[in-house]
Amino acid sequence: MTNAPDEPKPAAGTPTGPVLFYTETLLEHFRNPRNVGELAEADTDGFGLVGDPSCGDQMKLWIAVRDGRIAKIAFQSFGCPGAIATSSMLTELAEGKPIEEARRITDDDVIEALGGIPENKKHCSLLGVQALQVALGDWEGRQAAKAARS
Amino acid sequence: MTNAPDEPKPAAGTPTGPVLFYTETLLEHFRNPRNVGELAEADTDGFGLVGDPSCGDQMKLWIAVRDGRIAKIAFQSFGCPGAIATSSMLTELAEGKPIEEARRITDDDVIEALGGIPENKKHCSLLGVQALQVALGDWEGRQAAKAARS
Amino acid sequence: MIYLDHNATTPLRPEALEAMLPWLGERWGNPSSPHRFGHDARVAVEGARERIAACVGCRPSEIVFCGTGTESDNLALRGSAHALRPKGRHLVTTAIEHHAVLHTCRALEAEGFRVTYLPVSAGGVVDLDALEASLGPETILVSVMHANNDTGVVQPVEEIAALTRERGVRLHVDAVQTAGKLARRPGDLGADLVTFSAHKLYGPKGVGALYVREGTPLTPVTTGGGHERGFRAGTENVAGIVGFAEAAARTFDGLEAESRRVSGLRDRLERQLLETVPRVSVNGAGSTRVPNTSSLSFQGIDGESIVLGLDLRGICASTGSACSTGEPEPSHVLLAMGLSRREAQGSIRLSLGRATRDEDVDVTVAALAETVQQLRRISSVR
Amino acid sequence: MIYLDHNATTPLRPEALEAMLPWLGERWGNPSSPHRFGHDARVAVEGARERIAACVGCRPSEIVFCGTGTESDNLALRGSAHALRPKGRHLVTTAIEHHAVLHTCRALEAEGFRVTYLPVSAGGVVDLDALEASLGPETILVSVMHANNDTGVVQPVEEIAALTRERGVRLHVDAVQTAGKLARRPGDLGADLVTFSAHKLYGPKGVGALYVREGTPLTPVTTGGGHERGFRAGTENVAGIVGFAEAAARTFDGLEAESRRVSGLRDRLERQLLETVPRVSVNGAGSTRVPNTSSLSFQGIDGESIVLGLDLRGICASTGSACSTGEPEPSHVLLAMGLSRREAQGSIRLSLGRATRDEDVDVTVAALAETVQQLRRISSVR
Ligand SMILES: Cc1ncc(COP(=O)(O)O)c(C=O)c1O
Ligand SMILES: Cc1ncc(COP(=O)(O)O)c(C=O)c1O
Repeated sequence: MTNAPDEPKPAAGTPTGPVLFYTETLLEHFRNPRNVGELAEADTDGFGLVGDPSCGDQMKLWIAVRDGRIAKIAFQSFGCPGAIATSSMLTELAEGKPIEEARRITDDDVIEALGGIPENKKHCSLLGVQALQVALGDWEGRQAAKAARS
Repeated sequence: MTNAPDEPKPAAGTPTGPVLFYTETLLEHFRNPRNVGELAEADTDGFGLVGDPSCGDQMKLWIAVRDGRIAKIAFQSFGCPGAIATSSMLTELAEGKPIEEARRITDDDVIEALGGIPENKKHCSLLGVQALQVALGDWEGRQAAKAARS
Repeated sequence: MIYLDHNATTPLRPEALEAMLPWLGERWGNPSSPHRFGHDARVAVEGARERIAACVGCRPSEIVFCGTGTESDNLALRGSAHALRPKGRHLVTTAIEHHAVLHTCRALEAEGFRVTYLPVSAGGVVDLDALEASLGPETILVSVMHANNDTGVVQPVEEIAALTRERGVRLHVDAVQTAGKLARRPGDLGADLVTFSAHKLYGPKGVGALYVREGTPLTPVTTGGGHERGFRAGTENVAGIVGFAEAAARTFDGLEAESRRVSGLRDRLERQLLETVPRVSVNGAGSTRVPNTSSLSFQGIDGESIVLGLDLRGICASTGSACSTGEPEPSHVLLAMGLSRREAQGSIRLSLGRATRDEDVDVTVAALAETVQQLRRISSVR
Repeated sequence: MIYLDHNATTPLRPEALEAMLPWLGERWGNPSSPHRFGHDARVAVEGARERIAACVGCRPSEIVFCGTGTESDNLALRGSAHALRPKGRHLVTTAIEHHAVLHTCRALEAEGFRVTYLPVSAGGVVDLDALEASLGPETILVSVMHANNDTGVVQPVEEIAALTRERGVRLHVDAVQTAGKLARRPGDLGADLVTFSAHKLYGPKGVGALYVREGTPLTPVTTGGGHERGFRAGTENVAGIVGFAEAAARTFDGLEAESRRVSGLRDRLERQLLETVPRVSVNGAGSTRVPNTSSLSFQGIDGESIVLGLDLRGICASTGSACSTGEPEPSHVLLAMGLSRREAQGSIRLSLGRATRDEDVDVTVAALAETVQQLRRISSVR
């Protein structure tokens, strides 16, 4: 019965900082997220599903590729405002980009585009970039499969 | 060198109460103490000197006895306001009283006459009554000595 | 703005501010100073103590002023543990306590104490049988909150008091979330130690109090000039204490009528919400709760996002207890009640107060419905 | 009323009250609440932290807000002792510290720590050789006040810091009586921990601060929601913290000119007094002192009686540190300086402040002369 509740002891001296330093841009993306939804099966050239086990956030991302560029991109996200806004911003950054450029998008690019994100929310921003990488990997796999078939 | 400073550890839970609950009567006796001074050697039938080692207070008290009554009384006091006022009040209570009555004056009588005294000042009020007892003892001794001589 | 975060903090009553102003102005004396100007402040502090004792139902000498509710909890737990160490090293508490209690228990564990964290039912109520079974010859203190800050669920502290009294074990009750909400006088609960926090009952931030039943062994946590009968040293926050008393007196006065009013609003809110929004559940709904609190779980979306959605619509809500760390941890209270991590993550707390009106409830339900719908449209989880 | 008890507490600056009012009124949010209304309060607290850090000369993240100066002292001492216990169990302090330090050392002795209480010279200055000799391999912390509250005598903390740094021993400095009085920035003293109290520098009661140099090991005393970076849990006293910052900023600004003014008044007071009243001595007169403090010993009479005599003439003075117990103990500081019990008992403290004027000094000297004469007339001691 001595089951200690499952939660962390506060390590004295760890900087925590304000809870809520959302930028206007972040709030705008939270309010009006871009590219929300899913792509039709037929439209989808790549798909990624990633989750952050530490906070339970989850993200799904679809891409359609035309002429070596991301022609369409769509996402769904379960998570905190940071997760939603970074996902939305990521799709905006990726849309229309050549594959190689899209591959080079980093978390910092997304954070910078949002004008920053609270320190304790940074881990959420990982999901978008990760999901894109997974989707691009999926696309590559499909390309390879197609090439093998043809 | 590990000489701990000479002071009491605060015992948690000991009631202390307000520092300063002096009654108007006490203040009046502090401002205008009665019977201050000393009696001349010739006038003195009894003398008492007492000190409170815990707070350093000291009191001297002189009495002149006529017809079994305290005809004159005088005091000097080194001490806190409580010590001064209780001494003054004691002399007022004792003046003119028959010896037996004077002997029966208690600390509580003095405190009551002053309308009360802060809890943490009560030990000061002991001095006056004590000094009177000593002075009455001194007077008795002198009487006995006189009786033996005559 | 519609403020539905009264369990985090409450607005200061204007009358309390009024009562504080002289002590922030021309009557600035130190209550321990040996002159009449200081004495004036002493009288104010002792008068406030009497007023609070009257609200709480105890003797003035049983009230110890602290700086926060958290500090009062620390004094109760650390103070008891250190005073009673020779008798035993076992403490009993629950898995749903406030962090002020839980993290203090952790600190005591690091000092060599053993702590039992009792489970709660799905309804959020501590298991009395488990409590009774946990008590041993080594047990020195039981600490159970009166009502939980996240769910509002009221714990059976009177029954617990009967058990602990029988066993000669001391009982601490954190009444931060019930003082000023429940009609029961905290002094009548049968506890030896009871925690209060001024800013949760329309008093100022920076003042708490611990009821210490006469004769309760307690080692001070903060030592110094012997203030508060040696239980809590440090120059008294005179204005804060006076404001606390004014707020408490006014909040306890007319408490029953206000409680009825607020619980009516809370019930209306939950009813409307359950009618309007699909896939939502009310945590602890079947249990006795304080009148003002509603803990809600929405499937498939995140609580922080809901709170921000409401915030952008002018409504202040919370994901649960206001912890300063900003950690993404879901509520330990809801987890202890058996919710999954994702269910717990999809929860928010609405806590109503004196200023809440019918219209606020209607506006909130509409805003919630909108926010939830929007977030579910985005969500990757059904 | 002439108020000469500024070492006990100071009036709140009107500008500080002004700065506090919004946080006692319409901006009552909890800084930890996850909405913009709470965030507003968070910004206020962090802004106040930056202002105080700028006054003190440190980083904002090195300031921990507490409820009193006493609590800050407790955090420094208990927190260091508990964090450094594995390294050793020996602490060094002085015989003239405030009770917040001394009684906490006593409590630590009861926990198994060993404490050295260093003697001071007749002038009230800690003996540096004794300090150096006291440091051993087991020594984990030295705690020395910057200036003494009874005498105003300034301690050589920079020299001490050089010694402790060399030996790798942590240093705590209680700067409650120098912050806002001495031009030296507390952050430049070389200490690892420095205590401040708002109400001693024209801020509100109920707020203190501890400077914790980055990387200083410290175990929290009050645990809970992780506020103040885990060093001091509990909902922040937002208004108090904002008032503290406003008062500190204004008090540190123009400090040198005001210090010169006040020390001029204090010197004038002592000069006049020595000319007017026989058998009086100034304690610590030959030592460096803070500008506002005068500790006076009158032969043959009692300090409390002098203070009451002044009180009845409209002057607020003190017998020494404002301890709440009302105990008749003479100042342990003066005893440590070699005064006899009776000499110490015949002492009072006059502490000047911002509002003190030339006329106040003249009136005070006249009132003192009268009071002393009257009490000596009554006294049984010469
Ligand atoms: C030197 C010193 N340290 C600590 C304190 C305690 O500060 P506070 O009154 O804020 O508890 C005081 C004031 O009483 C003091 O003078
Ligand atoms: C149940 C409970 N206990 C303790 C506390 C802590 O009180 P404070 O905010 O005054 O530190 C709170 C509030 O946060 C609470 O809800």
